[in-house]
Parts: sequence; C-alpha cells; structure tokens
Amino acid sequence: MDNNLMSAELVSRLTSRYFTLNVLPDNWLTKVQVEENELIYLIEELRDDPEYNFEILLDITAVDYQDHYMVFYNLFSIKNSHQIMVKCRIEHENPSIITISDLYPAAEVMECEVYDLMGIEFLSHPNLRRILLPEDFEGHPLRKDFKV
Amino acid sequence: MSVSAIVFWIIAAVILGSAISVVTAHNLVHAAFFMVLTFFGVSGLYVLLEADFLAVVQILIYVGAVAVLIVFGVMLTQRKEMAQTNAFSRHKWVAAFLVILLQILFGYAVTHTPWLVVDEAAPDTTVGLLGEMMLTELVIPFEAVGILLLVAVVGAIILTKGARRIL
Amino acid sequence: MDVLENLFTNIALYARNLLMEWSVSYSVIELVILFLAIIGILGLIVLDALILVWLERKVVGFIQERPGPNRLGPAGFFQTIADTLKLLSKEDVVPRSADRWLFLLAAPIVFVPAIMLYAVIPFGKDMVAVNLNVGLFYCFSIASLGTVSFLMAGWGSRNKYSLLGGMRTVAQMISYEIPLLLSVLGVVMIVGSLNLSDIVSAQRNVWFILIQPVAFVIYFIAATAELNRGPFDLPEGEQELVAGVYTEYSGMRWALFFLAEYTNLVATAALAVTLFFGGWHGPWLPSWMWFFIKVYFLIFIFMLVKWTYPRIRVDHLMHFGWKFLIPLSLVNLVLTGVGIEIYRVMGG
Amino acid sequence: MPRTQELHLNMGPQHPSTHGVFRCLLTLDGETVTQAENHIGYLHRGMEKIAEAKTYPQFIPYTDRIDYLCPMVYNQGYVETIEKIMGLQVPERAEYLRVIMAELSRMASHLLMVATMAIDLASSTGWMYALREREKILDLFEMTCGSRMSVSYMRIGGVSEDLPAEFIPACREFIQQFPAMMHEIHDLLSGNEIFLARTKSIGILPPDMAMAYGITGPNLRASGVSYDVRRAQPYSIYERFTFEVPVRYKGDCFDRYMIRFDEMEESRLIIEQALENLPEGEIKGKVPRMIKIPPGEVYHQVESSKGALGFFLVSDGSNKPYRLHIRGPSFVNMGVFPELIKGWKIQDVISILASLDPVLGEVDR
Repeated sequence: MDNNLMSAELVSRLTSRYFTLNVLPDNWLTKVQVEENELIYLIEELRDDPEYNFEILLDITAVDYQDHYMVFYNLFSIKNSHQIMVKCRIEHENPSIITISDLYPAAEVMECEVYDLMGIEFLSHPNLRRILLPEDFEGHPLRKDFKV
Repeated sequence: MSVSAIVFWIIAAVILGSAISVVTAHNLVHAAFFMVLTFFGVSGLYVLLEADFLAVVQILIYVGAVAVLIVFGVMLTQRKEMAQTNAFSRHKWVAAFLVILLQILFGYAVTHTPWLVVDEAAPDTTVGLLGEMMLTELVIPFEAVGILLLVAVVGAIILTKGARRIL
Repeated sequence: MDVLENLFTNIALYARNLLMEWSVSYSVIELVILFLAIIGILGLIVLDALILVWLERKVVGFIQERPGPNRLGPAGFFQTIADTLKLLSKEDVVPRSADRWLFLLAAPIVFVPAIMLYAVIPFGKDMVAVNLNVGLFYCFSIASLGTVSFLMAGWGSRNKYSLLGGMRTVAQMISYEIPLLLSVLGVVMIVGSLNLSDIVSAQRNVWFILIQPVAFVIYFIAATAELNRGPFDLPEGEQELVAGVYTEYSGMRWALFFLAEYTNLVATAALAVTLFFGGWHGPWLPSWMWFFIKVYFLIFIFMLVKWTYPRIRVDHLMHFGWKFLIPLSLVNLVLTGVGIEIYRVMGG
Repeated sequence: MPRTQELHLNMGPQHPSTHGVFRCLLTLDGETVTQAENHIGYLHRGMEKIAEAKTYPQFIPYTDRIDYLCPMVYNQGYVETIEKIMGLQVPERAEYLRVIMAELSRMASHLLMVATMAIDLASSTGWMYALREREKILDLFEMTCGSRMSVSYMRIGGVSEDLPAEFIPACREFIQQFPAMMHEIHDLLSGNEIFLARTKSIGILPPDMAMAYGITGPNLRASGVSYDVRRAQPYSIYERFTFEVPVRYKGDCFDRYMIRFDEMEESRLIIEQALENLPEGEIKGKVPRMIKIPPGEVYHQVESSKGALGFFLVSDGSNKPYRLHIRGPSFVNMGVFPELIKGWKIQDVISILASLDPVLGEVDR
C-alpha cells in the first residue's frame, strides 16, 4: 500500500471540506490538525466514509505545551493499512474538549486516562473518573507544573 | 434406670430444647439449623425403637430438605443483619393459647388410648417387608403419594420459572 | 498367613476373653469392643489422611513432571507431619462479622458424618464395627449430613464467596445424591439386601462391576461430585470463589475440612470397593489387605481424574446430573430388573 | 413473585484469578453477571512521568517492567521509536537478534496465557506443562543477557550482548521439540470435553464490537479481523520473513485460546528463518555518546503479544523525552471486559478474563 498516495488523496479531500484543517508534514503517517469545533465531524467522517474506513481508534493522548494542550487522536484503517493522527489544540485554562466515546467506545477508557493524568475534561463523557489514580488524588501528574 | 432410658431422656431433652429454640431463635438461619438438630434427635428416637430404616430415612429426607429450606431462607431474606428475621408475630398470645389447647388434647389422647402392647421382637430386616407391603397392600396410598409429590415438583418449577414462561 | 488374616479379629477376641476373665457384664464388654473398634477406625483415618495427603502430592508431581515433596524423610514422606504441626501452631482466626457459633462448629461437625460412615464398612472378613441391616442406606443418609456443615461454614463466615460456595455445595450434593442412590439400587436388587456384609459375600464368585458396569460409572461420577473433588470441586472453586466455603478458615480448623475430605474420600472408595469390587475378597493375601489395596487403587484413579480435568461449570454440572445421569441410572435400574426376571425365568 | 436479591461481588484486587491486582465490581443475579465495572490502577507506577525525568537510554529498563511477560517486544518498541526519530541505522545482525528475541518473548507470553487459561479453569496440570516450556525460553534469555524476565536486552542502535556459543544449538533444539510439546497440551487440554464446554461459544466478541473497542492483537484476530502490525505497518525486518497472520472467526474464548497456538507456530517459523539467515557482524551501530533528539514527535507501533503497542514520543531537543506516551494494548483490551461478561456466569467471567490475557503491569503502567 503506498501510504503517500493514499495520504495525498485523503488530505486533499479533507482540506476541501474542513476549512480549519491543517496538514502537518510527517515522514511516517498522515498528520492533520483541526480546530476543536470541527473535530467530532472530522472523526465521524473518518470513521464512516467507506473509502477512509478508520475502524480502529488506536490511541488518545495529550501533551502539555505549557501555554496550551494538544490532544492527539490516532486512528487506523485496517482495510487500507493506513494510520492518521489528528491533533487538536486546546486552551491552557480549564482545558476541555468534546468526547468521542459515542463514536468509538474504546475512547471511554482512553479519555478517562487523559483526564486522570493530564486533567483535560471530556465534555458529555458517560463516566469520566479517575481511572488509574486514587479518587482523592490531587493534581494531574503529567502536567508540566505538577511537582513530583 | 436402664441405659436405654437414660439415652431416651437425653435425646428427649435435645429434641425439646432444640424445638423450642426453633421458635425462639431470632435468626432465621439459626432456627433452621436448630430444626436440623430436632430432626436428628427424632431419628435417635427411632434408633432406640429399633426402627433403623425409619431412622435412616428421617436423616436422609429431613436433613436434606432442611438444607434446601435454609438456602431459600437465606436467598429470600438476605440482608445485612439477620438478627430479627424470625421475630414473633403480633398474635403470639393467641397462638400460645391454641398450642396449650392442642397439648391438652394430645395429652388426653395419649393417656386414654388403649395402647396395644406387642411382645414379639421387631423384625430383623424391615426393608424387605416394607417394600413388599408398599407394592401389595399399600399400593394405592403409595401411588397417591407419588402423584402428590409429582404435582408438588411441577408446581415448584412453575413457581420458580414463572408460569407465563412455561405455558 | 492365618495370623495375618485374623490379626484384628484375634485382637478383638483376646480383649473379649480378657474382659470375660475379669467377669465384666456382657453389655459392657460389647461397649468396650465397640469403643476399641472406634479407636481403631480413628487411628486408621488419621493414618490414611497422612498417607493420602502425601500420596496426592506425589501423584500430582508425577502427573506434572515434578518431584513433589522430597525434603523431609524418605521421598518427603514426613512432609504431611510437618504441615500438620504448622497448621496446629497457626492462629485460629474468626472474622469479626462471622456468625461465631456456626463458624466455629462447622469444622468439627463436618468431621462427624465422615467418621460415622466407617462404622458399617466391612474392612475384612468379620471386620465390621456395626453390622447394620440397612448399612448401605445408612451410608448415604449420613453422607447427606455433610451438606449441613458446609452450609454452616458458608453462611457462618459472612463472606460472599463463602456463601456462594455454600449454596453451590447444597445444590450440587442434593442433585448428585439422586443418581448416587439410583446407581447402587441395581446392586441392591441383585443381592436383595442393604447389609454391606451380605453384598460382599454375594460377590464371592463375580464382582458386581462386571454385572453393573454402568452403575459403577454413575457411582464414580456422582461420588466425585458428592466428595466435591475435581472436576466437580465447585464449592471450593479456587479460581472463581477464592476458596469457597473455606475462604475464612485458617489453621487447624481449615485442616479439619481437609481431613474430612480425605476421610470421605476413603469412605467413598471403600464403599465402591464393597459394592462393585468384591469387597475384601481376593486370593493369597489377607482379606483386609486386599480391601485396602483395592481402596487405594480407586483413590489413585480419583486423583488421576482430579489432576487431569479442568473444573466443570455450574450449570453444566446441573444439566449433566439431572438430564443425563438420572435418566441413565433409571434406565440401568429398569434393565437390571428385566435382567433379574429373565435370569429367574431361565431357571437360575 | 419472589425474586432473589442481587449480590454485589468485588472480584479482586486480591483474588486468585485476576492476573494481578485487578478489581471488577460484579453485580450478580444468582451467579449471572448483570453489571460490571472495572477498577484498575493498583499497579500504577507512573511510567510516563518517570520517562520525563530519565535520559533516553535510562528508560530502557523501565520498559521491561511494563509488560513483564513480554519484555523483549517492549524493549524493541522503545528503542525503535528513538531510532526512528533519530534516523539511526541498526546493524543487520542486531536486527535479526531483535527479531529472534522478540518472537521468543511472544512465545513465552502466549505460553503463559495458555498456562493461566488452564489454571483458571482449574487444570493445574496444563499450567505446569505450559510453564515448563516457558522456562526453556527464559533459560535462553538468561543465557543471552543474564536475566530471565526483566531483560533490558536492547540498546538504542543495537543490542547489548552478542549470542553466546551455546545459544543457537539450544534454541534450535527448543524450536524442534516445540511442536511435540504443543501436541501434548492439545492432548491434555484443548480436546477435553469440559474445557471445550467452558470455552466454546463463551464470551463471543463480534468483529464490529472488537474494532469499536479498539481491541488489537490476538484477541482481534480471533474475531476474524486480520490486523497484525508486523504485516500492516512492517517494522524492523519483518517483511523479509514469510509468515501467516492467523485468523479465527468465532471470537469466543476457545478461538482466543487457539489463536495463541497458531501464533506460536508462526513465531517458531520466523525464528527458524532468522536462525537460518543470521548474518555475522556488528551488534551495535554508531550511536552518539549523549543521545539528544531534535525537537519533533513520532508515533511508532510494534506488535506485542497482547496487541498493537504504540510509543508516542515528543522531544524538545534535550536528552530527556518531553513526553512519552505508551499505548498499552492490555489497557485498551480491558475496556471491553465489562461489556463482554454481561449475562455470563461467574465461572465464565474467569474464562473470559483469562482468554483476553491482560497483564496488569501494562494495564496500569
């Protein structure tokens, strides 16, 4: 499977529909950045469009860049053997983002983990709780300002 | 006093004591276990009477049945505190009165019945005789009991499964 | 040869004569002899348990290609004694929320029916403590008493795992009692007696396993279930229920349960030998030796089964008992009756 | 109509068959599960936070301890992530050694899964047989790097030790007697009536549900979806070997159990090929003494024995990771567990958990 061709086609189709979509250079996989308000539509399309077919949500994670957070979604299409990484930037004050757990049930535990360790709230998540740390734990350890 | 008389009084005391405990124990499960003890004592009485078959049947059937009873008791009433699951009802004085009446009746019957005293020893093997009797002389009552039990089993199944799901 | 054969009966005779000389009354002599028999049986039980625990570990080791206990004594034979000492010195923990009396009483009570079973089993020629007319029936009714103590332990521990284990025990033991009873009825029909000594002497020429093979298989399966041994060890169910009814028990009280399990194992095997393997009949060796050889062989099979099979699931267990074993044993019963009738008509 | 009360049962964290410290709160109706909720985190060691305080090579030993049953693959995944972003070239021989070790590790992990499946169904003999074989693999590891479980064998740019002389004959012998031993376990366990009754058609995971819950690895392949990172996004030198990606279609406990055997067979073939073609040469490439990574980010996936193992590395140009995220396949796989066990009996819960084969070190990280 030629990743680059697939990638180019996919990217050109996506950029025509989502005007906040930003394609980032990467040697290994397709990487795009999108604004928060278009995120859920983009992921829904990636999942449902029969030509993209990103059946599997591999991973959700987040990085604290001190002035903002970046949330990463990794999707994989088994049919096309293709991986896409969707980035979404959110503010540093009261970070929150919409949940995608109704699109991918797998997101439920992943979002819990990000919430637990990074403190990003996922709006309308069915059961957002501290999954790894004790319930009464204070702070979110993966934030850069967390004092070990 | 002969040995068998001593044994009889001990067994009688156990039966009476545990029977009273069945009623007075506040805990339903304790009451059920006391019931096991009562039945066990009764089988001891049968042994004294040399009715070994009856004694064994008493243990096999009653103890097994009570075990099931306890299981249902626990399952249906399970709660944090089992302390007050076997409480007295409001009508305990009425019940006590009726029980005393019944006891007087029993006492009267026992003392006034012309008991037939048989000299001959108990038969050596009771099982064979019992079996023969059940299939000849007592065949109709035997079958009737069989049908009754079958009905009870079917009824129990319907109760637990819910009638609508079966019919 | 004869000395060995009559070893135990001679001891009883000697004791009897001794007491006669001291002019003790007849009924007291009987009591003393019974007492001696009980002491002998208790000694046997403890010895058996010591050997069996060791044997079981060695058998497991053999199956799983490892040595098993091998440090203490020859081939680790004294390991069990060391374990017993350890268990005896352990603290007897009672959970705070447990139903104290039921919890404490369950362990000794589980042991009582296990011992009572031995009273009627003929260990050898003229070696039976109580020659009861309804011996076989007595065995099963006493065995059913075990349910109560398991229930006491399960409920008294006030632990959910224990409770589930106790419930399972009751369901399992009551269900499997029926095929167990029905399977031995074939033997009873042939002999025409419930007396175990009669059943043994009826097998002088041919063992009943040859006449009643199906009954033996049913007996073996149902007995495994009654014993709560693998693959039917659901009440213990280590993987699901931690240790089932035994979860809260520790030290010697826990050991008592295991002692009872092994005692029951020997009793069940002994009963199987009595019913299907000709009891103490056998050439050359003393009768009681034959009896124990057969019993230990059966126990070995029980162990092989336990350590080879995975555990059965609870609903499969019920299905198997009610929908397969019971109908099968009923069919066996009918066929046995027909067979006996044919035998009679043919002029046997 | 009398109804029995529902019973809440905490399965774990101290429970014989939760494979570590995992707690599942079950709501039971009789013995049937009506509700379930996972509670994890008892083994949380903050691996991702630790990584931020360690230099790149210093973190290698930590990767062993995430999935302690399959440490070589974790080593491989981590060092390859760094090699990928630095553009390092790894010597041929080191690549082959990595593949051999990773596949041995995968076999060891699958053998442990078979063993725990056996013991969870109360067949301790099956457990002993499978563990006996796993011991042989651990012996091979010990021979190579001196450690049996926490191997820390791989280095950035290569591996730490070359093979000792006795390794190749020992490994060949192991590979040769392996099918016979598989046969032994099949004889004992896989054909057993009780075993079949407890695993066939139990805990069926349909492919749609498996994909929606992000299941990867053997668990996904047992549901009929052919996805193996070694095939889909080939890393290291996997495209040089001929091997199948085994797939089974029913998605029940039995298929999840059997697919491990299929995979072990494939691993065996890969090792055989690798031993055949093992080149001579260096085992460690040219690596700067101080490893500093230019700012950037990389996502690298390898196929661990539990599923797709992802490392996401963000670097800020220093000698420590700015952020290292690890996608533990067991963590994601466990997400489906409460859904999967609904309606099954307690005993099935045990077989389903065993068939999913989570390792709690990885679930909690």
